Amino acid sequence: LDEPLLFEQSQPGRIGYSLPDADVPPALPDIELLRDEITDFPELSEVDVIRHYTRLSTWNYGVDSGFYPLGSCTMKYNPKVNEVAARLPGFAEIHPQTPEALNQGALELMYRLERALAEVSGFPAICLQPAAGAQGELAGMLMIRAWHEARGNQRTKVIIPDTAHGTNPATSALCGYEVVPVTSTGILSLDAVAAVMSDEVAALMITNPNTLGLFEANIRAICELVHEQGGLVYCDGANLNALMGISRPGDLGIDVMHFNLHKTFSTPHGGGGPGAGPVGIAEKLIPFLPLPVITKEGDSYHFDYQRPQSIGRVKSFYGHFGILVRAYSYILAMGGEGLKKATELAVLNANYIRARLEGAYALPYKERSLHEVVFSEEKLGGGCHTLDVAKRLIDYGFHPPTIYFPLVVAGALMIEPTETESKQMIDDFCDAMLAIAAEARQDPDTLKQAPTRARRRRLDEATAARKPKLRWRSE
Amino acid sequence: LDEPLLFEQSQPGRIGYSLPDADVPPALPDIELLRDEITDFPELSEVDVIRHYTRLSTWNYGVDSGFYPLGSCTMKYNPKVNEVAARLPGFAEIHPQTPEALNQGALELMYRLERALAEVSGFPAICLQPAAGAQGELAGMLMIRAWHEARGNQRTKVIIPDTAHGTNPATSALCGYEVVPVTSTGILSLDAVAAVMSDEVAALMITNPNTLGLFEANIRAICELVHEQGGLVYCDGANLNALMGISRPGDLGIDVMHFNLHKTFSTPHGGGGPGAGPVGIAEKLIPFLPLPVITKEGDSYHFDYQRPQSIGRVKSFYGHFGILVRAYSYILAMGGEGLKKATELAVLNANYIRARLEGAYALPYKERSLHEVVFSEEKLGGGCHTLDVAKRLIDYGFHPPTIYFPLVVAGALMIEPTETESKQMIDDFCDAMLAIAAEARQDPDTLKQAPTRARRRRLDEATAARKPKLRWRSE
Amino acid sequence: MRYLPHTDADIKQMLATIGVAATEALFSGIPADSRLTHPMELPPGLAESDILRELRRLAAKNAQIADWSSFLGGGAYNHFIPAVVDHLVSRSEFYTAYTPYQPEISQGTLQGIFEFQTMICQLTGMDMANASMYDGASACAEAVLLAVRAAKKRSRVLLSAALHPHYRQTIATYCRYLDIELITIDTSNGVTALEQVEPLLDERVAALVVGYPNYFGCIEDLSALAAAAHSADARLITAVAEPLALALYKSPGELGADIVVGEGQSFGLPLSYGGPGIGFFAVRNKDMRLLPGRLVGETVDLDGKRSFVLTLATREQHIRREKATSNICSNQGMCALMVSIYLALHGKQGLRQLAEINYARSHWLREQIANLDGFALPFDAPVFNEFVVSCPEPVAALKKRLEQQKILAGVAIGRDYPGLESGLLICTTEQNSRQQMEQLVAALAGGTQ
Amino acid sequence: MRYLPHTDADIKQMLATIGVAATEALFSGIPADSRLTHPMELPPGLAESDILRELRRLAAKNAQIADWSSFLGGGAYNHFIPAVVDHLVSRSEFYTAYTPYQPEISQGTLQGIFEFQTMICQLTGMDMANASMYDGASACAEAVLLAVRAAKKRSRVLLSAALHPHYRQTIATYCRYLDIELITIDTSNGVTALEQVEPLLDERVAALVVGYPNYFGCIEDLSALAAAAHSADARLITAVAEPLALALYKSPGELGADIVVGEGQSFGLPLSYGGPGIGFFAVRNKDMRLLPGRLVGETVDLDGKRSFVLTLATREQHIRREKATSNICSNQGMCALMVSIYLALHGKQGLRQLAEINYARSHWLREQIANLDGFALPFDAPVFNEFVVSCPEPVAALKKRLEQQKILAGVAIGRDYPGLESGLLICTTEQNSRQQMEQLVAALAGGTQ
Repeated sequence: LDEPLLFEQSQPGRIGYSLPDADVPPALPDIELLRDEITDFPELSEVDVIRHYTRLSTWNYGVDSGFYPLGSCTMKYNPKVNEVAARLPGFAEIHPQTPEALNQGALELMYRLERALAEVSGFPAICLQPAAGAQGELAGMLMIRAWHEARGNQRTKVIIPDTAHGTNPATSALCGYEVVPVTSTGILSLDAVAAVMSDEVAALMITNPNTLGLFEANIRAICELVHEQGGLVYCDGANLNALMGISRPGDLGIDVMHFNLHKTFSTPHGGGGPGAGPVGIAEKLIPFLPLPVITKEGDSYHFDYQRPQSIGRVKSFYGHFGILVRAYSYILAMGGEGLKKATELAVLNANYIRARLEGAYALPYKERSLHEVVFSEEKLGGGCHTLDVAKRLIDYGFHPPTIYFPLVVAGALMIEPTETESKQMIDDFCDAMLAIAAEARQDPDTLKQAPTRARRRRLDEATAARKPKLRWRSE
Repeated sequence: LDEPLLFEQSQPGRIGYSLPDADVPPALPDIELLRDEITDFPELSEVDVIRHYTRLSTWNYGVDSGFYPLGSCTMKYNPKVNEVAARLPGFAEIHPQTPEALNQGALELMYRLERALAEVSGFPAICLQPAAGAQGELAGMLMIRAWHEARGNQRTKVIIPDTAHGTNPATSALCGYEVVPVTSTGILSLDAVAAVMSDEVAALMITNPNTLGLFEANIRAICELVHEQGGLVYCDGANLNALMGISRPGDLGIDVMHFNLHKTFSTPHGGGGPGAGPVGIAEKLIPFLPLPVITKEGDSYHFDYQRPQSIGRVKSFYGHFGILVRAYSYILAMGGEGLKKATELAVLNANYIRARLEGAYALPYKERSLHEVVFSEEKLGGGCHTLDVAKRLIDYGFHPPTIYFPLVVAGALMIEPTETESKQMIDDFCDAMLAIAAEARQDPDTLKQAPTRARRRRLDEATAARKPKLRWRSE
Repeated sequence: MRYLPHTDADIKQMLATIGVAATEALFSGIPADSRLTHPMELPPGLAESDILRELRRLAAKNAQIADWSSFLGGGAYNHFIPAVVDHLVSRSEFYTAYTPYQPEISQGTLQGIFEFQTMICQLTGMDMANASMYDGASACAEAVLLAVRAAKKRSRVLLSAALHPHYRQTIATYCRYLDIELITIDTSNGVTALEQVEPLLDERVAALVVGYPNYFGCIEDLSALAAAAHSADARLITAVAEPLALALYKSPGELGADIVVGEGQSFGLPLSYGGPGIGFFAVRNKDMRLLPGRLVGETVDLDGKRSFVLTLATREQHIRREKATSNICSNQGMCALMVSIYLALHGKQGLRQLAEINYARSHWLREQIANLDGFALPFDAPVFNEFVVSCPEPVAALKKRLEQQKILAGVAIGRDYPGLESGLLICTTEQNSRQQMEQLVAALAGGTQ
Repeated sequence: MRYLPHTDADIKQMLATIGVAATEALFSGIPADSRLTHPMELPPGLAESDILRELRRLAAKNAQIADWSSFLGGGAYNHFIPAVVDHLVSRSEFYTAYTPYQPEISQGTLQGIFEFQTMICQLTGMDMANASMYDGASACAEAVLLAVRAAKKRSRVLLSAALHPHYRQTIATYCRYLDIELITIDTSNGVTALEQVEPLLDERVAALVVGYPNYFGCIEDLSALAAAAHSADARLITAVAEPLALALYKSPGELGADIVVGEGQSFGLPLSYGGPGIGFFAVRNKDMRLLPGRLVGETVDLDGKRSFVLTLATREQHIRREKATSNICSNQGMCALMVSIYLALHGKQGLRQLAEINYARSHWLREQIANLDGFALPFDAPVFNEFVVSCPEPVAALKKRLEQQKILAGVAIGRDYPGLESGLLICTTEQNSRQQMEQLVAALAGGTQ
């Protein structure tokens, strides 16, 4: 049964709200400033709204529905106590324009979270403000550029490996940099970097472990090389879940890294957001931190705005505080040992999947991978492609992995199980993957027709893009 | 995809909890008192539990899923603010053994709720203690018997119409009474009551409006008759939703009535409970109220236990307080006018269904019904029965009505829409009912095979009862 | 009104279809003399924000337990409830459904209850359990009725004085007009006096009812009581008000109980001023058809898929009417779900560990208090997480004194137990930190100096 | 650990399948010199009850708004959030999902966003809107980038001084290294000085950015500003920090804005110390392919059923990399859902009525304060629910004085607006009762006596 749009269910005069009386004499702006009623805006009762969204929710697949091995997204379980924490009135109902002295608990929480992230990452300073990973990248790259500029150094280029997330080049462009691609064969070689490194290069952006799940084993040497030639190194921290308690980016010579709290620190992905993208930085970049910076003096906490070299603000107020609370709650639950254990089990799970599937699916990179494993469509029978495997997995009750990324692998299937999945769940998934590989050979049409057990069959995405219909309009 | 039982998913050593340290020296009872581990008790992680119950929830149909016209159950929308109210720490986290003086807010709420229920029902006194309607009946009938006994009057019988809920005779039996059935032709006639009334009869139990949705128009005369002969009148308040602001049972001569807060006052049905079944009583029964009674002295509230004629307690502590909070929240939202409006619209909805369906379905009682309407299976074609219609409604996305009750109607279909359903929803339902009536004639097998779009097809209920398997056991 | 979806246009059309001019006409079946002629005297409806403001005003006048050091038990226990419980039970497919009369679209509730029944059996050591009752007290009353019904001609029931007073009072109410004779058995050293039970056991006795732990927190010698009851063909009914004890102490089933009832509030239900809680009810196979309440059983659907369904309805009031095993026609569905979630989360190890923490803390505290001048332990029977101390100062005064320090010291048992006026029932759960316990000890000591 | 499901037996079997002896071996790809050689210095993991105790300790040190009379606005607004919003957004199929890459199992999120996009269009009077941005400030910065990109050779952007300071600062950060020249336009009578704008408008100007309402709570004359901007082929970007105003005042689209961005927090998001909020971003059809962020479009599936899908991805970073319209690769999905639920609940009438309450209360309060000795209204441009007053005593001292009475009197604007040191920005929503307002007036008056 389909669910009509809000607008299609609307009835003139139906209401879903209850409002207090104004309790003062009525007043209205001048008539020429007044708008007419909002055309076609919905009119619904409370129960209409409840049923609409309750039904829509059942059309969605989340981590709570089942296994969600979306590579590079670290879809781990989102603990429910974190949700309770973020909703405590002393966190959810505090106004950002309140004087600092009256919200010391919020400042203390952020300060403590910064210290915890610093310990996990090895960076001396952390900025919690960025709204998401991509904004963390922006803040980080702006700091890099500000550092260069402060030294009178007008570099113009950023080196980015071909395995990188698309945000890396996009962010570089936003900072006015030109992108120099570098080819990575599994991991980045020192030679490859040396070949493109020059005094025009402001920074190297690297993801570690990279999007193939491989640790960049040459990272120390690469950092040294870049530093020697006056550049800085940015690390995309999307894959930090593979390193907690094992290796700290800040110890390796990296100058800036963003965190994805919604990946590594279990805050919900929210159907696309909000996340939070704090940045960890090396000592030398501290003067350039976004405004404001949280400081501790004695037992009290403050926002410091007196930072003339700061790159400024990247958003209003102080970051996604509600998300920061959740991440802090997670760190409290896990402790240092728990975080390390999470990393170990995430890597164990990925390697177990690799071991179980590598006979049936082609594995383009043979190195020992960490938290995720990338297969290619190469060995698939019956003319089937990665897309077909993905859609068929839906019929088996699983969310598909990330597909066709990284770009360096043809028809990539990028599987990241995370540590919150049990062996039993992973076995069920591997069994399904093996069954699908067999189906591809024996009955490829089953794959090509998939999914058949979802609310929808495959969509006509081409028409959606060719004739975009981006909003509802009454006929 | 099926969901295994908790026990089938269990893995030795898996945990879903986190507990504080004991923080004191360990201690254990004597070894001979210690139990062994609980055989086959589940062992699961937090995410296992989340997924298990999340999935199970999607196998259920609730009011939030759609129309739920279960007759006699008043499945109205359960407002979400009530859920917030019941969870306020000042309500949810208060201990019943706390001195009264420290929980004055809880007592005040209960006192105010009593006054509101008194105003709605016309009874001077209310007892909030009973856990559900059936327990309210028990408390009410015990008070009736206690009243008779206090007058030295050992009556032995209770008159109950054949349209009554099964709880009425069952409760009478619990009070040591013998049941005298009386036939009701639509509504109860004075003559029918007169024919069985005697000085052996302690009480008449009546439901008003009755389970056919008809107002017992002779109620005043019947009450007078019963009173004249020394009996009392108990009213089953299950159908109070038809009367708010229109007619008050307490004004009609009725001596006792229970409320179902989960019906009339919007508290959730909870998949079967908890409800709450307060009792309203006439002045003369006040000495017999269950213990304790809430009293107000000046601005403070107390529990009065000094009531020698009380029938005693019917449960531990003071009633389903969490449910009482929800009901009070609902009354605050509706106000007097809103409650009356709810009644009017509930009756409008039922009569609208009646008007739309009475051509296609047989209507055994032609009188103007109030909040619900009862059809019979008589006119159904193709050898179809009420059960088939019910199951087919599932395929159309609706919860079936109450079926085969009241017993006086052959193959009854008892439809109670409540006031929280819109005309559009009811039209959709009526369209489905009409389509089903047509299907019964043209394609009866469609009905007999229904449901086909639910998680399960029809169940083998006979085997379930013949070879009861009431728990899981490991093999 | 936001809960009422009808627009004026809707109402007009609906009246037209019905063929009446106004909703007023729909009430024509109600005689004029039965009409309310004035508006109800209730305040006008409030905006949602105002509802919450008013309710917060009331809530603020209550002793929210987190603001206190609370050592209150006595039938309601302050255990921590993991966030998962409320998250899951807030899924409205569960709580806005009713009794699963239509199993094809109610498998969630049904499977949930089947699992609940199973876990209650596992905990109590019994053969089968129902889908739950209102609370421990009424479940206990229904157990008495079952025993009397089962025993036929026997109409005497022995109640331990140490059974929770509310349970005894509720039994008395339920039995008030049923020709059942209730005899109270005194206690000795905090437990049911076996020597009093034995002489009373004869062919008139249907059942003996004892708490486990009992109201004093003490663990009864169920084996001996069961042996005694069985020697007279009477049933032993065991009422468990603090079921966490069952994770540590031998189960009543193992020790010979015939019926095990109790209160499940400890397992994930908020205190909520005492309700809703949940009664559980477990029996031996022999009593299956005498069980009150709902039962869920396993079966298959037309395709042979495992399914669950309400079963054995022929015991119930909607079929049997006055011959039913009880007048109960619901269970505590939402509470049963919460209990199940709580138990599933804690599981085999967690429940045991939690019980051990409760035990260790309460025993540590008990010893500390016993060492205080003037305080004494009147009983030395084993206890779980609550215990009685006798106090050197009047209990009411002591409690008031400690309230000044934001301590709820315990439950005074004198009102229910003449002769034990100096008794204070103190409960310690995992929610009572060592610091709270030390504070209590210091505060108790403070009064004697 | 309860979030980690692996039993020892599982780990052993998995290692065996992989063919290594210990998990340690799985990290063999990490050189020794890159290893952390000591345990992280973090406290041990806490029990869930202890986590909540610690967080409640911190939360208790904050000024929870219900305990105060708060007149704070300035970009974050204290509106009541109906319980329905949190209930629905807590359905974990929504919040534990990610970006709907697999539309077949993500129609819930997708239809929700499509409806969000539509309601943003309706409110702003624009042609199309994206799936949301991080917040109003960054959305505004992205709007500037869009305008510059669209205008090609033009690199000058005029920013109204009355645009929210955080928005101006964020724009400055985003434009820092992009050869964009930002020119601030002064205000006159609380609104952008049109006479300053006009002479600057030439072929170097890509856009003019103004608030609506602006930071002073004033309603800009968008028609005139749009006409001026358009006369030089520049875009008018309108940033809306309090979108409830759009239910009362003419929409920016109607008045000629080319891009409308803003902050949606007012619509059902908790204040949460300023985040997460949600940026909205609406444009005319002509700018469709320049839009940053996610877009959901309608299409059909193989069976011809209406369906929704992420579309026009060729604008985005994962396809276009350094040529993308933005580096953003997510939206504020959960927040967009909350906004949609809030808007659907209030609907056409409710939103208007709510806006009228806000307007009436703030205007009543404004008049009361204006009548106080020493207080004055520096601007008489129309306002919505916040306004600036100039105070007779130093604002910092006044605020501190009122804090003693549990009043948060407003936002001091002097730090951001030299020359307006006596200015206090006071906001009044439906959450400020008449009693609170009277208390504020009395307290303000108290200082001048």
